Amino acid sequence: MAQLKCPICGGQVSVEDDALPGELVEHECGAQLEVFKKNETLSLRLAEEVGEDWGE
Amino acid sequence: MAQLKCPICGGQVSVEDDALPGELVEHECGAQLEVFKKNETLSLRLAEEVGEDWGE
Amino acid sequence: MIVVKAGGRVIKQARDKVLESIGRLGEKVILVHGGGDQVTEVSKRMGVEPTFVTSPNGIRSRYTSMEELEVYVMVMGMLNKFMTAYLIKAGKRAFGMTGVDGPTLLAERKKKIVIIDERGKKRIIDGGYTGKVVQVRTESITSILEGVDVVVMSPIAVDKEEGLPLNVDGDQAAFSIASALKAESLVLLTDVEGVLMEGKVVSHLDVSQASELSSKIGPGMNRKLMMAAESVKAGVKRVTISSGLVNDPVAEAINGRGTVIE
Amino acid sequence: MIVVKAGGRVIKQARDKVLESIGRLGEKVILVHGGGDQVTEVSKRMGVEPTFVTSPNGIRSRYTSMEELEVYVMVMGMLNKFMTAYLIKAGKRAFGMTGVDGPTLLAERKKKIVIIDERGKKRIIDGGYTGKVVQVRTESITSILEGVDVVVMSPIAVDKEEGLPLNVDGDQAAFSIASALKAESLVLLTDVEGVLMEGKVVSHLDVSQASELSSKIGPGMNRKLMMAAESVKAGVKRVTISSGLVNDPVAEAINGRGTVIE
Ligand SMILES: [Zn+2]
Ligand SMILES: [Zn+2]
Repeated sequence: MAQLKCPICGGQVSVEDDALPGELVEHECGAQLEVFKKNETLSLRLAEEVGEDWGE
Repeated sequence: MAQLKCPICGGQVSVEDDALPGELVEHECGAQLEVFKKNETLSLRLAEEVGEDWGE
Repeated sequence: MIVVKAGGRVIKQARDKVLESIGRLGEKVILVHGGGDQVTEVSKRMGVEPTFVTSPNGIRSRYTSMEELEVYVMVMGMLNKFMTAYLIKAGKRAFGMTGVDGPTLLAERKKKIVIIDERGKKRIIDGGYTGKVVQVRTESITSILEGVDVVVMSPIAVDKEEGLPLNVDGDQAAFSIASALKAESLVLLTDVEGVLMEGKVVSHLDVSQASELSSKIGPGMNRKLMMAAESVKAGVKRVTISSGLVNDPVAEAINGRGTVIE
Repeated sequence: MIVVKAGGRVIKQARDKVLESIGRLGEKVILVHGGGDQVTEVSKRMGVEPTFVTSPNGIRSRYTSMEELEVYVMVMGMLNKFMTAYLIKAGKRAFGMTGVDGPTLLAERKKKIVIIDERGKKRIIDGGYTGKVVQVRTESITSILEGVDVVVMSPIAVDKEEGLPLNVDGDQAAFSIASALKAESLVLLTDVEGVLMEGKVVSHLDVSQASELSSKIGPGMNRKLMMAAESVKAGVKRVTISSGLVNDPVAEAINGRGTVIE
């Protein structure tokens, strides 16, 4: 488990070592976070709002 | 060898049994003949004039 | 002016019949064609595997990767040019195009979607290259139709922001073009005889009957009915859903075969 | 109005540069594109083997089977739509088409050819699906260009009698379109700097010099020179053969880079 910092509240977030870019993690502060890779290391950022309508 | 009839002079033309449709045979009468298949049997007809320019 | 939509299965089983039927018409025609099965065949031959994704609430659906988009554009273009050439042989002035050209069909795609991946994790991925038509610009079609008899249209739209072609649903393309042009008639040629209720073809529906019925029947046909109702509201005089596998299918449809929504 | 021809190798190595260069022009442009290498790649992936035939006097040449024609039309259409979409993103009103559409490029193919087959026998076979442009009908291009900035043209013509698309040489398509429209300028973007003599680019040739030189230089370039001379005689003001791999290649060509025939 990698210990990362929540970009919103600054608290600690546990993320699996083999997490993939785009993976979503909900932090206890309520923030919806997205895993991304920066210089080959995992990082977290606030997830973009993505609609979930699967119309069509 | 199949013995076929020249459609021009009526003379005999020898054609190999495994001749393919489109194969060209020049008969001694001067006719340029083309092998074709009619009801699964080989036949001969006068070959169409086909240009041989390979331009381009 | 008539808009005819011929689905991929109709094109596969009865292409020449449809084209000859169009060749006999005196009016100007826009023929929107499908070709999904043909796209799948070529994808297989090229070793492009179909991709499926699962939404957070468990809905599994087809995903159009960039590679599949390329195959889609290739196959649609091929079907288009062979049909256009066939119509030209039949004596028609025919012109093949797509919604990219002009541009004519502007579409948007979902840039990002949330899926549940193979490991059960929620993940944001690229949204695939399927688009929804958001605008029809009729200038190019209109000016081309002044000089030709038939426009053959492939269901490909353009994403203006990204500068990419997008795969759009053939029915949606046909309905939006017919609506934008307020066509007299939109004929949908399918591999069934029309809208079926208790095994019989419903011969006539008004707009509200079509909307109502759309919630009660199977997928595929329900969307056609919904879009048919909307197009009639948007100014299309008459929508006919009819078989593309019979002789002279367009004339049959115009003469009332199948289901008429008006 | 400028006709630009960009060969397949230029499209492959520097597509975006060429498109951005066209995007910067104020004039109307007809862009004729190649794509031979891309056709070969897709053929390989689909398991379509290239066919070669030998003429009675021993000349071996490439043969376009129906299967290869289909791949050719598919790949050209794909390149066309992606380029058209890219130009639209760049703010141009762009329209992609082929010579089938309208119809615009009428071609003839050799219906039958005589070959020496594997068994050494002279045989008549179907002539393959490569065509020679015999007529250009400019109406469609002209009317489309009234409403758009760029027409992207794939080198596909139609055989009216047979109702089939045909593979035509991109250079020939560009030269015949430029001649029919009496274009001010025809720019041929290739992967070399121009016509080379003793390792140096020849900067200027008149019509008779171009014809003369065409018999003295390598294949590919000799045909370009011959056609260039003919187009200038037919009313094209200036033909430029220049590199498509540099920055802003169309502006460079217009400003005199490469070889100018006029
Ligand atoms: Zn937090
Ligand atoms: Zn004889």
